[in-house]
Amino acid sequence: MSSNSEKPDADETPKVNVPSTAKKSELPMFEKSISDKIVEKFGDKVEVTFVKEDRVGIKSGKENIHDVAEFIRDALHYDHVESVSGVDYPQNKEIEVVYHIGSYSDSSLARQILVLSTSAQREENPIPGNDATRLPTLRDIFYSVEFHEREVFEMFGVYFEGHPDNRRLLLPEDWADLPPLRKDFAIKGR
Amino acid sequence: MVGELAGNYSTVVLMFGFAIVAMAPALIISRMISPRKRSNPVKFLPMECGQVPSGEGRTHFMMQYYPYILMFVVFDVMAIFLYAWGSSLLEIPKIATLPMMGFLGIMFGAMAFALYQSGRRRIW
Amino acid sequence: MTEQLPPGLALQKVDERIMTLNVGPQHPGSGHMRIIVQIDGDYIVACDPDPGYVHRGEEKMAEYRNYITNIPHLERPVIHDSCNVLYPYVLGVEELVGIEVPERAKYVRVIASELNRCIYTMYWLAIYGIFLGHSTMFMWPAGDRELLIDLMEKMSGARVTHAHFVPGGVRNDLPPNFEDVCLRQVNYFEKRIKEYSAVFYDNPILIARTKDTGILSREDAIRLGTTGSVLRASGVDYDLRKKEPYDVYEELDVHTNVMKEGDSYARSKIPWLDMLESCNIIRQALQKMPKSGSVRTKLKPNPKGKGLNSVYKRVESGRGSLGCYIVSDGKTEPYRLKLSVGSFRNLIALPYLLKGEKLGNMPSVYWSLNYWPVEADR
Amino acid sequence: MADAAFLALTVITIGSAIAALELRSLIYGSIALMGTLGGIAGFFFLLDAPFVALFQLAVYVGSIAVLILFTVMLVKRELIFKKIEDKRRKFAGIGLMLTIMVSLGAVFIDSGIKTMTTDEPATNFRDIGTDFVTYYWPALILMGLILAGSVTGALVLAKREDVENDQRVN
Amino acid sequence: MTNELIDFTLVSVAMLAIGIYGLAVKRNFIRMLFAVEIIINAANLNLVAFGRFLPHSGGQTLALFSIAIAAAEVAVGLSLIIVAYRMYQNVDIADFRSLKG
Amino acid sequence: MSVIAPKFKLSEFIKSLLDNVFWTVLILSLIGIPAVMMVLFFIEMPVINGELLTPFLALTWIADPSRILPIVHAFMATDIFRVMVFPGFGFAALLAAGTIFVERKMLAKLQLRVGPFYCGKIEGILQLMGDGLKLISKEIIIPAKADKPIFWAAPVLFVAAAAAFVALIPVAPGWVVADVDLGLLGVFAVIGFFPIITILSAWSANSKFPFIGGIRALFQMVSFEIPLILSLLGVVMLTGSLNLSEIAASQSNFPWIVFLPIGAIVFFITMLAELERIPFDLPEAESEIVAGWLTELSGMMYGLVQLGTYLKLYAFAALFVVLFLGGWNGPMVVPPFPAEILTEGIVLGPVTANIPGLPLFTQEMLNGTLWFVLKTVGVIFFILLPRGVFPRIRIDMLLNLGWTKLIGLAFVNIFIALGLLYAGVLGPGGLQ
Amino acid sequence: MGTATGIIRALNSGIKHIAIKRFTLRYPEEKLKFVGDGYQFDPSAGVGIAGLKGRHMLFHDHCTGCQLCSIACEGVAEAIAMVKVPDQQKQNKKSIMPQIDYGKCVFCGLCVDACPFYALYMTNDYELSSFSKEGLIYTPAQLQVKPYVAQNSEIQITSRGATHG
Repeated sequence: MSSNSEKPDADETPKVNVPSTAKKSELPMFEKSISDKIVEKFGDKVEVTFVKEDRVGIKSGKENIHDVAEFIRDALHYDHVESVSGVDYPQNKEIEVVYHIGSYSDSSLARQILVLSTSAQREENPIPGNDATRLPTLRDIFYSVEFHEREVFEMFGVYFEGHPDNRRLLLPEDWADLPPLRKDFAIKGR
Repeated sequence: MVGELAGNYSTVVLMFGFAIVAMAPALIISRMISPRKRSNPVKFLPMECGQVPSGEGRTHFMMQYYPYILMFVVFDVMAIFLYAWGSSLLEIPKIATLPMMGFLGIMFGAMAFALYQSGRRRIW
Repeated sequence: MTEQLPPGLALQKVDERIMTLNVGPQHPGSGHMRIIVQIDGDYIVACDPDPGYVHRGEEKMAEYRNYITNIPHLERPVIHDSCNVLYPYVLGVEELVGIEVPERAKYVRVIASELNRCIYTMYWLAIYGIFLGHSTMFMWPAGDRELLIDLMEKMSGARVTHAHFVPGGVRNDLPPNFEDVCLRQVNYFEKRIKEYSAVFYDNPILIARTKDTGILSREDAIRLGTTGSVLRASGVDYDLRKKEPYDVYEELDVHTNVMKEGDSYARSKIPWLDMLESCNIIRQALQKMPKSGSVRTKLKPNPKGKGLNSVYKRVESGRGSLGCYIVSDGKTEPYRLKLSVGSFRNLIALPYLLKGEKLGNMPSVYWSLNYWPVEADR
Repeated sequence: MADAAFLALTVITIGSAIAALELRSLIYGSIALMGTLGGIAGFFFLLDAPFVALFQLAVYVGSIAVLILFTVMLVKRELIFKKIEDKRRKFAGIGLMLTIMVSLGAVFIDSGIKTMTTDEPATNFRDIGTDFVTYYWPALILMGLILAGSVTGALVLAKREDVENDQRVN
Repeated sequence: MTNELIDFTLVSVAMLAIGIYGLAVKRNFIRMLFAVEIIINAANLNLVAFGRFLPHSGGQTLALFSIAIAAAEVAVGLSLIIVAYRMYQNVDIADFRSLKG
Repeated sequence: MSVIAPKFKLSEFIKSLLDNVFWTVLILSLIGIPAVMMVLFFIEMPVINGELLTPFLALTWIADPSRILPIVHAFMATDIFRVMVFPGFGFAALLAAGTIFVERKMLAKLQLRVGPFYCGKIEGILQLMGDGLKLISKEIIIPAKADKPIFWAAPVLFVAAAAAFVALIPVAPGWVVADVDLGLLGVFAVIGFFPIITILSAWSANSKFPFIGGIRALFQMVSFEIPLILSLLGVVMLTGSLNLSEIAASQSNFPWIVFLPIGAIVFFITMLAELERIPFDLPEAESEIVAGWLTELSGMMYGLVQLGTYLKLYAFAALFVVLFLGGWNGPMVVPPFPAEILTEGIVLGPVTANIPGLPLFTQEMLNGTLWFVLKTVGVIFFILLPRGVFPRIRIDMLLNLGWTKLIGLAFVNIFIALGLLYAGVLGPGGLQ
Repeated sequence: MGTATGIIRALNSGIKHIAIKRFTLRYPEEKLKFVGDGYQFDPSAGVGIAGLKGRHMLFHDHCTGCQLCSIACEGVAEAIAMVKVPDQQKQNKKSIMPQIDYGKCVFCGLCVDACPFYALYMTNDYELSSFSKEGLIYTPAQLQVKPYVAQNSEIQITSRGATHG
């Protein structure tokens, strides 16, 4: 039922897309320069996952994440973290923590989001706060991660070393189950 | 005859007493006809926004504005002293206003100091 | 202001002068959250926000539903801003699935989004009024909001939970004669909210009460990562509609309202100015909108994302930047979905602002943060 | 009627004076003290001195009692209900009280004021105001100085001195 | 009964005795303040009673002054209680021995 | 109607009414009349005008206004009537109830909504009665650790103190419960009780929010008492009297608000604060402290406090009228009673109707009451209006306002009055 | 002075609003008028037709029992169950039709979008309250009935303010 009506849309797409394609050809230059600066500084320690329009993805090991974040703040003028998300990869035995870093003070970076990701070791039977699922906190670099890291801690069990207030935020105080956003925490009935 | 003026004021007391006599039955009737279910002890806890009450309900408290009460005690006296003067103002000579102005001047000084002190919130 | 901030609530020594008050969750001045406030006399010594009373795991639920059936669920956190809360998700899915949106649908989305922003802000304003003891300011916005709810109902068929945006456009075309009705009601709405200034925004008592309370400086606003009206009230000119225009915002003339003071009066005035600006945007969009054309690109019944891919889209909602981070692993369900909401990002400023503030300022500072507990809990 | 009022007031005043000193709770003691003060105001009414009576009500009951009540509430709850006294001291005090009551009472009953009555009209309250600013004006100025000194002294006394240590907990 | 000075005087004597009893026995600072108030009131009662029976307005005037001074005294006294309570966390007069200024 | 009583039949309804009447009459005549007779046998009846008052005589008097009127007049002259009905409790409670209704409807109109609508068919006029019934039938919950005697007594004492305040208000010439020389000072003595009752009620609940609210109420009432007292001194200086009736009567030419507008404004503001009305309703600031000192009060206890609050509102508005707006003074608008109606009754064709009720009140009294009520309602309107347009202010702003601005203005008012008096504009030999 | 003018302006605005028409819709007596007959969907064009998303209406002669609506509802509310119906329709071989539990339905309308046979629409009827949970479950026979609605009140913008009449 869908094959017929997709055609007019396919005709429309180039017309709508003209401005954005024009941008696409020039803008990744800017993002490329950002990623180049990081690669230049850290070399093999970081890995550029993607460079898209307005988005630059950087992956770093947990040893260097602190230095990378400091470099991002001081040299690249990113100044706040919009979101800290954990992503659980049970096959790889790791939990990826993704920081979306933006900038208010530098107007040329207003559209940019730097996606800084790192990963922590995943344990099958997590004891939140007392197992190897640990990462260094970025709170002393970006103050705005405070509540976000608390949320990641309770939802994934990633303990942030150096975070001064590693308590639960959203979940009840007597939550005794698995951290709920891990993949092995199954919703009842599904 | 001593005590004759008191009769006028007795009606105020009468009104006070009448209100008590008329209003106390409202509470008693309400207590009689309203349901009284003692099923849940949580019902009789003080209001604490849905949490189990923590700590004492009556702590010693709210010291920042304590100077205002101290000031009230003193300046209430002043204000009613002024009434003793103001109500007889039509009968006394004009020159007799001067002592009252002196009194007021002293009290203004005290009030200025007290307001300055009570305005310094950090020390209370 | 750059000294070390208190880490949450870490009272080393509890004096016996200090009283702990639980403000919320069953409190007329807290919403669905608890603020543990410690007061010394009339001054707040420390404050610890405790959200999570309405946490329902939207992010977890989203991992079990496909890209279409997620739509009615994801708008639940902010039902009166439901178009805006769906917006980044829909944009993200469009990028993941790779479809384009017709021009007319983009305009319809912008109109719906602006109407919804006004609806949300009116609700927010009503609660702000009642928090300050101004019952008229509760009733007027709650009533005038009805004008826009009526428009949204004509447009989408539901009064609050519209479920109107879908990947590829919007669900249905505008009803006939909608443009005229919309223009008339929006004009009247603008006239009405201008009248609020007499009893509310220019009211000397309100100004005396909220000026110079809870001041958030420009540096702190940036450092704490606040967003939306809180950020703009502190003097940072940052509006995603202007800075990172999505859909057709770059063709419209959007003015960003910025105030320098950063106190709770400025934080409460910015949303009101934004509503006036929204009226302008709606009028422009109604004028520039193509009069006919498709509003929805047809999509396969169960769209799939392309491979292991992630996308982060953000829009300017009623409470500030609202980002949606979608990780797809090529299935019909998102592998991970994260909403980065303005409320949650602004909450971090609350302990910072309330420390040393008077207890009487607590509701005004709290609600001026444009905080919606349900959205923050998700 | 006036006699009945006198008897009732006597009972209220003396009873609540005893209660003010003897009740276990300080709050109830303050309430009883208010009863005493009100009873004295009632005596003033009976003595045709309504100005003094209302002054007593407005100042004593309206403000001094409030201040006392407030201060009592500032004190810890255990202390409000705490009773610190000595049995022997108490009996000695009761003996002292009875001695004073009996001896002074006997002196007064024996003295000439026993038969003192009057039928003259009561003093008009306006005379008091006139007295204040004419005959007693130095006393009025002195009164002002006393009040000013007391409010100053009370404020200086009551303010906290441990501000730096206590106010900023963090 | 009310037309006789002696009755008011006797009430005043009784209150004076109660006040002295309170001062002698009680060791609670606030209670002692109560006792002082009772004594002051006894004096006021006498002032007004004598002013009424020897018809003279001076009795009432002096009673007004007396009440005003009592107000001043209470303000200072309660401040003292506050200070003492802050220092010793108690209102027992026996604990105030080391109050040397 | 069909939902409420699905099987309604008019004939059955009438029949049931007739049944009730029949049984009532039967039981009364069989039991009531012998009982009354037995009681009358033992009771000595009074002798009035030389006649022994028998039940039969009493019945005939009801039909004869010329004989019943003196008794009604005599009853109306007693203190009991004044306390219970006219200038006292009943009148004030009626006005207070009217105030509650007007407040709700006016606020609703201002806020573009309907207000009470369904209860009582006509614009929800019976809503107050419904609320009262609801409150009286609700459970009274007392917190477990509360200080019960004080907790129970506080609402009743609150109403009683408000009633004592009402007792001092003159309504019409000669119509006042307590006509005392020092009425104004009595007012100050009475309003000194409210903070005590409030703080005791708040303390006794043993809960945090009432305690904070009670202390706020204490600070607020106590701080605004001094500007209140000082702002009225100007009127007292000009009239030389503390008697409220005399003050009201002294304004036959000009109300004092003409000469002392600053005092009137200060008094109005302090009045709002003493009444805990918006913008000064800090003791009940619901967004900070749940309902202030009313938090733990439930059911009829809350109802009594509300009654006391509105009685207090009426009393303060009436005090404003008496002191600044001329009390009962106003042009004579009530027509004089035609003498022939009093003596001969109204002749309507063949029927002659006697109206015995008319001469109960004099023309002056009715006129005075009319003006008094009109002015009071006007003042109440302005007391209620700020609730619709102002937010609540903060406690430190409130204390600052009271202790600096209002006291300063009150002293300005005193010096204006002094200047007017010594310049000879007012006072003996002046305008008034 | 600004304070005084501000206060007077606020009071003036308050008094002025006493004369403005009230906005309230007196609900049981007056009911809002909606656009069209309710939310419908045109599968060939792929877009919906604007209207209120109220109670559903099922056309028995179009329904084929394909369960697409039920599948669409699974991720949302699980309100639709397919039940057997007694009447035999030519196009409906299995004789199953949707039965909707309005205790669960969120009125999102995704089921209408899913129906490719013009069989399921939504109507303007939104007054579905019932005393029992069973009363909220609408069988295919009940869904077939076109509801009677009397909705005629509209927002009127007059010189004395907006009102619902």
